[in-house]
Amino acid sequence: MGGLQIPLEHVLLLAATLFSCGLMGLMLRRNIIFMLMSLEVMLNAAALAFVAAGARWQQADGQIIFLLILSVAAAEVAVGLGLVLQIQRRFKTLDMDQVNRLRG
Amino acid sequence: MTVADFQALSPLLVLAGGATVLMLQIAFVRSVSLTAALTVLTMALAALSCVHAAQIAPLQVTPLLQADSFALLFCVLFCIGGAATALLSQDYIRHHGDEPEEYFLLLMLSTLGACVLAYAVHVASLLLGLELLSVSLYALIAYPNKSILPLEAAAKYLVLSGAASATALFGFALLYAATGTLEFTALGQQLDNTQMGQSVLLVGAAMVFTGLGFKLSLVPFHLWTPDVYDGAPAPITGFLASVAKAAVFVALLRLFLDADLFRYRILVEITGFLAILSMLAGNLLALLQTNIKRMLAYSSIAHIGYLMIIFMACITSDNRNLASEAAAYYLVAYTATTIAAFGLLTLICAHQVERENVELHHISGLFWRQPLLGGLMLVAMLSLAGIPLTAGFVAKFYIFNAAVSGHNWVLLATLILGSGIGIYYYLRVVYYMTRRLEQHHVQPTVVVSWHAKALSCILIAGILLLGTMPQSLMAYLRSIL
Amino acid sequence: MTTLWLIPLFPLLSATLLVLSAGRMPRQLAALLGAGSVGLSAICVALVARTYLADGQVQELTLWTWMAVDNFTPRIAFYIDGLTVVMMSVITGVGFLIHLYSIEFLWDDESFCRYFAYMNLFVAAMLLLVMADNLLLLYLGWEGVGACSYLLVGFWYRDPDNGAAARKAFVVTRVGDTAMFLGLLLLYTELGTLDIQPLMAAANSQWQVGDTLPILATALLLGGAVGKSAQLPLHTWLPDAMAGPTPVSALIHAATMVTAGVYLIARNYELFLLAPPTLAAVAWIGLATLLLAGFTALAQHDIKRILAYSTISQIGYMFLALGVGAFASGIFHLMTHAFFKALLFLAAGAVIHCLHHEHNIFRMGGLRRRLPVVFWSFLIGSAALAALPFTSGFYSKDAILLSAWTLPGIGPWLWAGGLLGALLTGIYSFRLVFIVFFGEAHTEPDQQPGWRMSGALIVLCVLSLVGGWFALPLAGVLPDKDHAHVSHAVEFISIGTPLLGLLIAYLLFLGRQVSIASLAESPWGKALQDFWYSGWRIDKLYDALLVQPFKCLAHWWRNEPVDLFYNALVALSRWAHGRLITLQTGELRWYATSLVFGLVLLLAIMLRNAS
Amino acid sequence: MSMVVLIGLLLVGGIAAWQLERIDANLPRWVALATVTLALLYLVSVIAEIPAESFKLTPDPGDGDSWLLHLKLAWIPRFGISLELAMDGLSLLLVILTLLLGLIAIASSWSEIDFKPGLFQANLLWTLAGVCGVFLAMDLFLFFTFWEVMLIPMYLLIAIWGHENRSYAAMKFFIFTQVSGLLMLLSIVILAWQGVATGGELSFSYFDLLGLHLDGRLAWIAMLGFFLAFTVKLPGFPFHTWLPDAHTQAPTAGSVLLAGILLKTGAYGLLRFCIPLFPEISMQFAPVAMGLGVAGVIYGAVLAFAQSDFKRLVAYSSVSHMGFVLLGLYAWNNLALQGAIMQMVAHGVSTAALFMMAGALQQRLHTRDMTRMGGLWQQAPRMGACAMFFAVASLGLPGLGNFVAEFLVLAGLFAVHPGFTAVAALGLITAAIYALWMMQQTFQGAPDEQRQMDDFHGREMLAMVAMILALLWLGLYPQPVLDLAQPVLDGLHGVVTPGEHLAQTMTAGTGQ
Repeated sequence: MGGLQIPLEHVLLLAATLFSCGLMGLMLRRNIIFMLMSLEVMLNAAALAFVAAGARWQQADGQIIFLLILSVAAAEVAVGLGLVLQIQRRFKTLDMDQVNRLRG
Repeated sequence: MTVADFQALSPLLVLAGGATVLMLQIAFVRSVSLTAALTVLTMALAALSCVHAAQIAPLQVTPLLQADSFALLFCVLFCIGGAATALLSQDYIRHHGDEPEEYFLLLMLSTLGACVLAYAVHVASLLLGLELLSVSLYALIAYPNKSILPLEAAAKYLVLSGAASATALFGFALLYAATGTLEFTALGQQLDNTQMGQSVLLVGAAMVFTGLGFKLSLVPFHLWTPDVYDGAPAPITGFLASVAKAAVFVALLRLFLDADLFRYRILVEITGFLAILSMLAGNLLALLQTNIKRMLAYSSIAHIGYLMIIFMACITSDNRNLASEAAAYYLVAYTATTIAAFGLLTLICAHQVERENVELHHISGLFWRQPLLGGLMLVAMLSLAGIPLTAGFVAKFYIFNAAVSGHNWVLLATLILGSGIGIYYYLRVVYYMTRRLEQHHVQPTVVVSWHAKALSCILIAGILLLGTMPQSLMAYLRSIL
Repeated sequence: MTTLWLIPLFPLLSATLLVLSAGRMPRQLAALLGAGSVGLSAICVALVARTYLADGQVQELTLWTWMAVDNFTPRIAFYIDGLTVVMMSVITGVGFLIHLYSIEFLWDDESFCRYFAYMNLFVAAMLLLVMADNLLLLYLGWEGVGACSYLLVGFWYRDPDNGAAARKAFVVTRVGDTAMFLGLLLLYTELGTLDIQPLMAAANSQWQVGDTLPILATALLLGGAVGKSAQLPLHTWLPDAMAGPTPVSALIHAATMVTAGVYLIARNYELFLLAPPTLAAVAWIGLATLLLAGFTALAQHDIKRILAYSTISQIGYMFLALGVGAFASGIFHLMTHAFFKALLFLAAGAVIHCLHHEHNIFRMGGLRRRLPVVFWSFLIGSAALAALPFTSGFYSKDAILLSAWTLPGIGPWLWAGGLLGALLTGIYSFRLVFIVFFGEAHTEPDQQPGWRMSGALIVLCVLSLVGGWFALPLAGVLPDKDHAHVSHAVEFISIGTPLLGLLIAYLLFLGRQVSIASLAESPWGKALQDFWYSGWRIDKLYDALLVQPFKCLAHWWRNEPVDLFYNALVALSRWAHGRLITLQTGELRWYATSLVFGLVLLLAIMLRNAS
Repeated sequence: MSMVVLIGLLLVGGIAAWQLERIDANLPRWVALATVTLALLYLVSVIAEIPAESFKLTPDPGDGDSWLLHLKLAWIPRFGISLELAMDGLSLLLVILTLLLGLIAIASSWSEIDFKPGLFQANLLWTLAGVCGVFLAMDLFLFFTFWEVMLIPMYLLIAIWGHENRSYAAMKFFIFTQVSGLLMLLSIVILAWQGVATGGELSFSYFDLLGLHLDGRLAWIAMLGFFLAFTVKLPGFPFHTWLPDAHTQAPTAGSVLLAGILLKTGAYGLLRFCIPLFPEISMQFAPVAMGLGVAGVIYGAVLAFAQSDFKRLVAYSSVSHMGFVLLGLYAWNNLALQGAIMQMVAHGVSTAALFMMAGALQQRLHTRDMTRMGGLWQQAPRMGACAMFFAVASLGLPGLGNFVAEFLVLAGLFAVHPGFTAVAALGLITAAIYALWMMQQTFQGAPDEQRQMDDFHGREMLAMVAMILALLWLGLYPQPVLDLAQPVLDGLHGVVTPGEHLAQTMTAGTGQ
């Protein structure tokens, strides 16, 4: 291994920060595209945490999960972007506060 | 991989293979009937293959999947649920979507995801199953393109479900960091001798709970439920409420059982806490709903609350078998009932493209116009309300037994309170259905195809049989648990 | 004697037939059935009485066991002794005459059949009451006559006032009946039987004179007697009960039913002898009632109400007799009162019948020549009522007063009170005679009584005159006071008082020597008259104390106060629903936020628990 | 097997009535009539086969084989649940009452129903089947099943064929009974698992659970679960408020069934299950229960007087009368128990008749509001006479069934608790007040000369005369009923310590 050992806690903190950023984005942004991006950030934060944990235990499992998360995120985004297109076409807006027919 | 491994995984393989075949078929021939028939056939085959697989169960195939009777039982249930959804969807999707064939493909994949969840004993398989289920559902929810509501529902579901998945995954990552394993059993064993602080474990557990709780729509993670259920096409709502939820519940139960999380009182108490909140809030929210889909959405929250009692009942280890049996029976009964209820809504909406939701007054006098559908709804409502002679009652009775045997008095009290509130809105549906029709209030006619009729009959018979002759299923459950 | 069961059966059967005919039976047949059945009963009673008088043997007959639970085995069984014979004779004899009279009185009424059905049912119930061998069967008759009284008072149902009077009669007596009901429960619980003869034996063997339990039991029975016999404080129903047809008043509210209380006490006299305080209470209640009713009768305008108050007053005498231990005298007065009061009521009924249903005595007058038969009947009846010498009432009332005198201690006081009552009786009874039959005529009669009415009146006149000479077969059955050694002064005073009353009445109402008008116009006189006229304001008192509070309570509770609780639960659920549903805003960002809130909540619970 | 046939007959008859409506709208009521008659005849034939001396033998409450009929078929072995039916004198009495009142109910709805008559008669028959099941089931799970199943058709009867406010009334009825039913289910399950805890097999059979000892708080919870369920159904104060609404809104036949027999299931449950299963606790609880009974007697009577709706009045009178049942059951001595059973039968008949009367009036006048009646005697003397008869029956006139019942109850109660007896006896006065007030407002008073009204027809008169004769019979010769119930009570006395020893058990209980 050699080189600089980054302590696990630091990486987990970074991941947690990223995750929180994603959550904040989800809570604060109205535009569906930014929400999807925040979602990606969250997923990637989780993936990062897995990689770090895998490194700690000297296992490949973390990286494998990382790959799985990546593909899942890709699939989500694929569907998500499809929805974005449709929303733009049908609602004429991407502001999710406006896309609010279902409630109560 | 040995032959036995393949045999053990045969339901999953059949579904995966079926999906491929379906894709090819769609590429060559576009025919809804054919696609639907193939879907139902595949699922039936998958269900049958479970019997085949049961011969060698239990068998662990790779660290990821465990083929035991528990998993196979739910595979059968999910396949039947999927097949029923496919049957119900046919007319609906023909009128509500442009190119309906892929719908069945997605449904098949979704069912596959649910089955994988039933097999999952590892975080990776859990992740795969969950996401396969969810991503297919995003598309399924958004499938009808004649109305904008499905679109909104899908967008909401996608964003929130994604966030929940991310949360759960982050939680698992923390647990992994603390324990160094992703297998449920090993995870449980390592929990006690971790070197990291206890708070990491707790945060991880809380995040996993949040993620899975969201998928189960437990209070306080339930806000999305009515919107998504309301916007989604009715057959998919049924699938979402029954199969998707059951799959997540099974995975959660498996996680608790395999990792023996019942050791940690706080974790179990959290489930109890969420159960109480769900029972109360779900029933209260459903109380005055006039939109039947939303009402059923809230009621599903309450029902998951009832089901969560199982976790508390599992605290004493000698009660665990009874509790698992109760959970299994409840899921079977609940799936059948939910599919029946949403099936009815599907049939009502099938030919009306404009209709986005079903209000109570839309089913006014249904019992007199369409006795079969009325009967189906009556049975479904009584079963949901837990009236004897229906599946729902025996399920509730099971939970009563498990909880009494486990001395969970507070939960039982809440259960009774919740059921009391529940009667009001379930019976209100019955009341509307049996209202006398006034001449000026003309209701649109509902055309029901022969296979929908047959399915209705089967569902009525099934719910009643589960309620009156539960002994064989009970005996089977007891033998496998 | 196996024919005993025929006695109540005849009227019962007749009543059943009349009910089943549903009013379609021809009048002649209904009349024949109605009066004839009572006549047949009377013949049977006569046969029974002859046997009894001949051998003095108690006759018993058990029809069947009513119910048997553990040792509680009341039977449908009859017990005939001298007391019963007297009562049966009065009921069937006077009853037959009144039925006969009724045929003519109600001939034009549309509900002729219904009337006779009720009347026959009443006679049957009354017979059961007196023939019963156990208190439960007696209670059956007791309530049965109450129900028939209700039906007959409210016979003319179209006028709501009649209905109100009927209800009042039933409910007020029911108050007493409930006390009696509890008395029966107490007796059964303590003594293990309700059969009268074994009960008396058990009481005598288990209880001492003056024990609490017999006092309590007899007090409860007295409650029943007071209610049924219209004594203080439950007398208020009887004047109102005059809303029924006049023959009904004669039969039920003068001759038979109202004296049931007297019969009850006489029947259970051994029990009452064990409870001297109750017996004293009986005497005082009797005295208070007879005075109160006497004063009230002085101020009434309605011919039937005057007679009603006089009935209350006369039953007060019977109670007085019972209270002082002169049980036989009480029953004697019961019989003579049945004769003369039935006579008076029937005569009054004839007046009313001939005067287009006029009740107010001040619109009558001068009927002496126009209705001679009625006049003489009324005169004889009043004389007997006032206990003028050698009428039947004289003998019985005299016996009561002398018995009271002989009682040591309170006796003279009771005697003096009774004497005052006798004076009042003389005044009000002849006030009635003088106002109605003398003076100027205000209303002309449009018809004369027919042979049935006249016949009944004449027979009753004879009975009222000679009834005092009957020797009742009560020796050995009921105890009596020996008053042979009373000084002659006392006897003379007793005889003279009614005559004084007659004189006063003459002076006030006929002789014009003292202007009654000026007396009544004076402020004191007016107030007193109003006070008496209203029956000493007792009705108003009960209305304010009991009736209005009950109605208020019912009105207040009308909309189910208990539901307030359940409605509150519903409101709570709705409120909670309303609060929770506001969270469902449909905003995606808020939903995401809720996810975070949930996570924070779980973390908080977990970390708090861990620390 | 005969009991299964009996219940099955009613169920199948219901299905037949429902389906045969397609052929002819008049057919269902004939089918219903035939079914109930057939069931009655079948029951008679079954009874005839039982040797007469069996009716005199005391059945052992803990052993079904000593009962008149006993049947046990495996059903759900997982929970030790079986299809266990048994009949003793008490069940027999109540089943006969059920079937007879079923006939009355059918007669009372003969010409009333024009909407879906088939399903109406079907629901009627299913309710009867459910009630018969309740009276016969000896497996607690089965009992609960029947208990709930009789509610559904009753709910439908009210909700579909009820009057203007039927939705509210039906819902209230169902929620009250269902919630209390769930509490009972909880108690049943607790009881069964307590059987396991004390070393037995899991079983829901009454015969296995009788005599089981529960300790402390658990026993109280379990007992209260049963008590609430049965008291709600009885209905006892303060759980009665569903009753006036349900009665008012139900169609005539529904009211007849509800008052005549459904209420009796509550009393039956207390007598058969609640008290024998928890003897000590129940006897400790008795003063409270009796207090509720007395409160019900008075409260029901006062509210009955306050009503202007004919059916509501009768409904509140039921509350008052059933208070006597509660008193009788918890006084727990032979007299009081016999009185309670008599009250169940007599009240069933008298109230059914009054509801039939109410239905007949509503059908003719299209109102239940008594302020709009008055003087009806003139137009309908036969109705008036019948109403008068049942009014005086309901106020407890001696010679009629209700009096025997009330007297026995109070006589039994007096030995245990004279204070309660005295207060309850006030109910006799208040009963007179409301019953006579009812007569005044309807049949007496000034008649409306414009009004045209038919009197009772032959069919209605037949039903009325039958009930009049029944009440007279019960009032003058109740011995057959008493004799039928006596052996059962003898058996139960062996299980439950009588009320006289109340104080002793209480001191013993606190001493532990």
